[in-house]
Amino acid sequence: MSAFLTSIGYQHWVLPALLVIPLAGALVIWVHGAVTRPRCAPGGDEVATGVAAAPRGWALATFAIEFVVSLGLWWSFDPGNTGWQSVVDWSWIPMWGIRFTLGIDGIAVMMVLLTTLIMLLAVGGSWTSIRARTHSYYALLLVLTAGMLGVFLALDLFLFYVMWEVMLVPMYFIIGIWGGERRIYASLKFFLYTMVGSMLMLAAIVYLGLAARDPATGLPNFNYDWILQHALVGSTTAKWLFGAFFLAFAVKVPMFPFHTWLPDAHVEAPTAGSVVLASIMLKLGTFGFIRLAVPLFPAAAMSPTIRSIILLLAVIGIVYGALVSLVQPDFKKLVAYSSVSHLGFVMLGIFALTVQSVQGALMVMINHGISTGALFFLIGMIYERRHTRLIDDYGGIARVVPMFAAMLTIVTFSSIGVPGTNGFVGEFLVLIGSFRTEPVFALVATTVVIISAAYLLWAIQRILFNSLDKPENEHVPDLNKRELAVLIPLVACIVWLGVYPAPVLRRMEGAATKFVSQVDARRDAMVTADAQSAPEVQP
Amino acid sequence: MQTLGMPHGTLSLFYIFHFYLFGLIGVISALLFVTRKSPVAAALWLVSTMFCLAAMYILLDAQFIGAVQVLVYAGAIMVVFLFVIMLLNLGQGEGIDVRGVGWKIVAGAIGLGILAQVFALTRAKTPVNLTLPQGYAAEQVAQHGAVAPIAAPLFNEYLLAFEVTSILLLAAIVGAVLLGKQKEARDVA
Amino acid sequence: MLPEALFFSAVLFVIGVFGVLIRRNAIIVFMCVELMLNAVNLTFIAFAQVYGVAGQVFVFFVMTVAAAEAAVGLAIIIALFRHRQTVNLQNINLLKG
Amino acid sequence: MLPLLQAAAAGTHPLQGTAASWLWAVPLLPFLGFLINGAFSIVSAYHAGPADPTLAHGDGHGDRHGTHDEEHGAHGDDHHQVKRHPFAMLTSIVGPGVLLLSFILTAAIFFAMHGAGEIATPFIQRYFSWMPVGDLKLDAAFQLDQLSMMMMLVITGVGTLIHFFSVGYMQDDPGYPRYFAYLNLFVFFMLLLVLGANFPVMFIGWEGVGTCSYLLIGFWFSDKANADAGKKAFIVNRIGDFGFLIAMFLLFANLGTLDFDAVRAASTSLQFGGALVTAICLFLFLGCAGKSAQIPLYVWLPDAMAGPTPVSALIHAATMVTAGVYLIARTGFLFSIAPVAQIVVVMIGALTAIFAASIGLKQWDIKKVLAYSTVSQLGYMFVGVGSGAYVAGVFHLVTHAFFKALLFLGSGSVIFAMHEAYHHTGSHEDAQDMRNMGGLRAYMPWTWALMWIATLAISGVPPFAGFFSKDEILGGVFARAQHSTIADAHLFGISGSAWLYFAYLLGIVAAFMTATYMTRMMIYTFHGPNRTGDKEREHLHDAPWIMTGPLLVLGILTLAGGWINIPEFARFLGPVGALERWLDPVVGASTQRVIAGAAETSPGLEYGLVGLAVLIAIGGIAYAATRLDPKSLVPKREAVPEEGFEKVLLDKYYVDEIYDAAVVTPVVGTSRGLLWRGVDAGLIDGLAVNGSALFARFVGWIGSQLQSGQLGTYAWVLVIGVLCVLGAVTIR
Repeated sequence: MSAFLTSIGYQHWVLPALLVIPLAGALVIWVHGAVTRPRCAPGGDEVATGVAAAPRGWALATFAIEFVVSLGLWWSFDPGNTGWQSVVDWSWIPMWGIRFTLGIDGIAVMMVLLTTLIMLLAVGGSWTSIRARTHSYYALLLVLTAGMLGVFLALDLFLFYVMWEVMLVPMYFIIGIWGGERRIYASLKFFLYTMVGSMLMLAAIVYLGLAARDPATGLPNFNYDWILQHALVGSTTAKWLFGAFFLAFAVKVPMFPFHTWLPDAHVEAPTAGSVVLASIMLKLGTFGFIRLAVPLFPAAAMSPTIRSIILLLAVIGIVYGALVSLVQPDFKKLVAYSSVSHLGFVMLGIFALTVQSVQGALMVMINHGISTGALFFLIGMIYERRHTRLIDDYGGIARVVPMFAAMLTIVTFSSIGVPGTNGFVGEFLVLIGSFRTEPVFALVATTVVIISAAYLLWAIQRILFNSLDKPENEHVPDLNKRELAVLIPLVACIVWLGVYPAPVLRRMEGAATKFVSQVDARRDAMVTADAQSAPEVQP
Repeated sequence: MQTLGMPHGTLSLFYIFHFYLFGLIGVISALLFVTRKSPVAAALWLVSTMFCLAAMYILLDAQFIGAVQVLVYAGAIMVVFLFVIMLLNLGQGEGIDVRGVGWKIVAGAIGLGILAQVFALTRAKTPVNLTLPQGYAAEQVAQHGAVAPIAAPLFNEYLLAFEVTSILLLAAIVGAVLLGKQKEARDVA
Repeated sequence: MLPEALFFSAVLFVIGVFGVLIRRNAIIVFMCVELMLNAVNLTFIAFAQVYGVAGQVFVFFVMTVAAAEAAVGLAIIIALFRHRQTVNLQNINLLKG
Repeated sequence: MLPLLQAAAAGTHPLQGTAASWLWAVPLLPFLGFLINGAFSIVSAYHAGPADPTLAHGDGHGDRHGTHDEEHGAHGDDHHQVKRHPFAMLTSIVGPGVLLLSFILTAAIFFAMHGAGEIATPFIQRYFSWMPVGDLKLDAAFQLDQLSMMMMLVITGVGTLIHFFSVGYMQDDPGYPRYFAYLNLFVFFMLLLVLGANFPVMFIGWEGVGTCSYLLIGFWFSDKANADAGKKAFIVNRIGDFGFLIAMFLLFANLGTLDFDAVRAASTSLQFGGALVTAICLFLFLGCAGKSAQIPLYVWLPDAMAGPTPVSALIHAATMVTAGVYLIARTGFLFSIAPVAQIVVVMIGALTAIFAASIGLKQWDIKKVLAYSTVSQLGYMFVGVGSGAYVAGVFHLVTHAFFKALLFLGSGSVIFAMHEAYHHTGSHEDAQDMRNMGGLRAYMPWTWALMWIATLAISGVPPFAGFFSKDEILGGVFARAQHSTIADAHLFGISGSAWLYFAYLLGIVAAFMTATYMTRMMIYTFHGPNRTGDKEREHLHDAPWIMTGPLLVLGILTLAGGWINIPEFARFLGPVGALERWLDPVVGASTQRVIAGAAETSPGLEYGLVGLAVLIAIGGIAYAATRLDPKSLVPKREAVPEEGFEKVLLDKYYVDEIYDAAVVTPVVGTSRGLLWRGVDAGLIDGLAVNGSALFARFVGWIGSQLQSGQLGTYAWVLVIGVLCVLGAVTIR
């Protein structure tokens, strides 16, 4: 396989191709829509009239190509090499020293594969549930993909920021146009929350780019590696800059107490929107911590006070999210709050800073993408049938929809973290790793294994089990083949990653170990440098 | 109308006298302009100020601009103003047109304040290395006439701006006609 | 003659400001603005004598713009008058937020 | 054959190349059964929905109702269906078949092991690397030693019998393949639990069996009580799992490994009685208390009786609930250096034994009696393994698996018969309430005889299996109270010796109660006049042979099970202490460490203790037989409610209610009122988020008020602004 990939020069074109393919697909769909759309009938049922066939078909094809192309990374990626791979480095805006640099490490590979898989399935999840303005919808979905992949791939901080914003806008429209009743409030909240953080991040990126300016030409330089080595800032400045990054990423994660946009956004977004939001966009926050915030400012991030505060917030988020999930009447909101809890594990893992906890955090990121994505798909499917998300409107439907019940049960077990499913691997690694450095926090976080079982089992009991006492639930049709095709890959991943996660762990190991050792080493180096009062570089 | 090669301190008394004369008349006319209740009277006093300014331009070696000032401002623009005043029959002025004494005092105080600050600011030194030799402008006029010195940059360096200005004027004409006609158009509709 | 010209320019400008502040008739306020423009023109001309003819070119442009402005402004005033039967600024508050 | 990760390492082991190299197939066979039965279940139930579900809303799918919407009765086992599942025949072959194969393989491995002579080290097979992260190297590896061998025999052996019983018991249920899928999956996880070579692999099994238990308790999920019971079991078990996890974290953080073998080797570096090892053991015991239903986490087990009765027999009596005992025996090398933890285990076990036994005295539901009896017997086992008498505890585990499975299956037969009877007459009486039974001996002689054997065994009457094992536990505790490392330790200032004597006393009293409530159950069920009803009586009869056959086998095992570990004083029965010698490589060292080289109790004292135990058992039976009068009992619907302490016992000391009021309600209330409505909606969203939006709007409102529309005003503001700016520049 890898010989074949080498023979077609895969390494050299794959990353730009991953960005170009969805954009090209979006362009095709948009042009097609502009040319063929009937102008006079907006808001009609485009699935019934057949208008939706072209855009969703195009989108499916594009995402399928994208997925197949990205799949090569699984083999072409060399786990033994801890540097950047498949790098492309093109000049972009030379007068500001901005370059178009893409590259991957083990973490990015997994995130890219997760993204392409989830997006492919998201088309299946939107197949009949999106019935209006389908051309715009699928085009936006494709642009969103390009933005998210761009964030994972970018090795230039400015490019990172641009991609960060690129993905924000389509999501805003997806929630705002195809969302539920309170979609405007939700989309605005989502947008403003994220913007507040990202504006500060832009300022910090510009500062860093200037601080790392090339001594020969005087041009700013936004290259990640370059900044990592050359943007030496004083400890106070570093704390402010870290704060800016922290806010941007903490909102995205979302960490307690910046999480309240999430339940609203999840509840109001259409199914695919919720899936993308939960599976991928939340990961961008934690990915930002691993890629930027912590490695760039190890001394600030790992200073005892800041670290304790972040760990505390993470653990509060873990417990708080779980407890609040317990009492949600709306299943989508329940899952949204459970995301707060799960992402708290990721933060705990990153900041506990052991190889196990970081690897665990990465696994939780992947697992949460799969399990919560599947949960949102399932909610969307049952919502399509019954038009309600309230848990109390269901009851006993396992007998009517056995396949749905089986799927929901498996996914729930994964989300609870039953061993043998992927959920366990991530949680276990995070906790066992954190326990070495932060036993108290890990101890508190571990209590969530109890609460998570309580809220999810209670919820699925009220949906699937108990007596079938509502007449409107008696004629709900079971999952169809398309829906099964969406869910089965996810369930397969759930079992695979639970039983045999070693291939994934091995691919991420280099990056995770590098992260830990680098941060550890540079934390100490910076502390010593600070003690010698290193001259501060003024931008 | 500076004598060639004459240093600043040696300007003719005639010249200085006229400069101050027109300046004073301009200021007095302006004061009268802002205090007249009748719009027509005010407009006429403004015309007077414009003329004085034109004269000062000429004294400052900008003969062409002085001429244009008379033609465009004192002539065209002010005539339009007067025309509008008369068209709208505003000649008598309205009772509440001018604000009360209190307002005037405060406004005067503000005006004096700004004046004082402007004077304070103009103490700054002008950059000497950019300064042209004394009487250079007059020399230019003497050598190339009143129009050529200004025409050269206008049609070379500032050609684009010049052309844009022409479009601006066209737009203004169209805009003015449209605005003026609007009422009738709406009535018809 | 630079200081003298600047002095007169400043005085005229301030008189224009004074007029804008105390008058309520739209046309007169408009004329006050014209006066301020002229005051600035004087400055340009005065500096043109010292720094080169570009100042005069500026004045030329200012005049053109002023002419255009006068045409449109007066047209607006006429339209306004037709609509409201007054040019008193106190009675006109279309810009109220 | 699966590729082995470290074939070379295992190459020197005496079991290499024998039947033991097929070890992986033992759990995999039931898993295969799970896949096949699961496929049967899902394929037959699944009808693809419409391609566009949005439009399908409200469509009638009435044709599906005939097969899937049958009502289940309000309680327990219900057999109203006569229409069998289309795959019932295949399931009946696959379900028990894989178990039988698994058992045969296990037996082969046992003989291979038996023939290999003395095996000092466990036989470890590593299949693939599971979680290789940094210095944490977790392999998917199985470990075969004498302890896991014995557990495998119990699991596959008793499991096979119960599978066969289930064929008769569940055949008419519409969820028949689903039932067998769950049951096979359970056996798979249970085998994983006992075979795992490291803590996390064991934990997979540990939670896996909990998951299957959840699914099987809630098998008839249409009834809220059943679904509730399943959920409760899972959540309470999770509290225990929390302890297990923390124990693993502590081990890894301090010893750097989680393999049993490596931990055993590294445990020598731990300080004897130190805080660390005590904490590890206590957290492990929390896990055990959850899984094995000990105080304070026993509450789920009685509710778990909501599942089908064979499930109660397999999971909630014979195998899963003994996992805690197994874990302590497995980690005896840790417990034996933490005497304080051992005292805690013993005391919790003893208290559970007597507490549950007292509740069992007043239950009317036949399965509830057995459930509390199980909790109580598990308490005994913990007294055993807790006091370092690992062999005794495990011995009781085995015998208990036999006689308790027999009791449950016997009660299953009774319920089955009662149900059929009520079904024939269309009556809706409670088929599990003993007040509706009575005199069944005449109608179900086989069941009656076999259940009496089990009753005598559990009561501790010689020569039945329970007598030997229970006696060994009590004797072991008494001996260790006299002299052992535990006796020298202190908890709350009281010496371990005193604690152990107290535990012995509790054990004796609980033994008396056990004999009493078991006899009560037998008398009310099988003796006296019949209270089922005149019409129903005609339909009462023994269960078919597919169900009674397993009972018979279990009866034999109950009768003879004690022979596997014959005590010194009964040497005339055969070779002494076979089990003890068998398990010696696993637990011998730990046992020796606890008893600290002390001599056995003197023969005179031992005879005295045995005599006392027998006396207590017979006394209990006699007490119940003489004091209870089945003739005065009336059927459930005519019964008067109990009062006073009897009611407290019947209502299980109100522990569920107390937990509800002390834990569940406050947590849910706080979450809803304080966290969600208060912090989330009120503080963060209301004050911070929407508050800042309101503030921005307020500022905007002020700004808009400045927009008077008066040009004059604007001019003034502008000029004053200019004045200020110029002023600022000037002053500078």
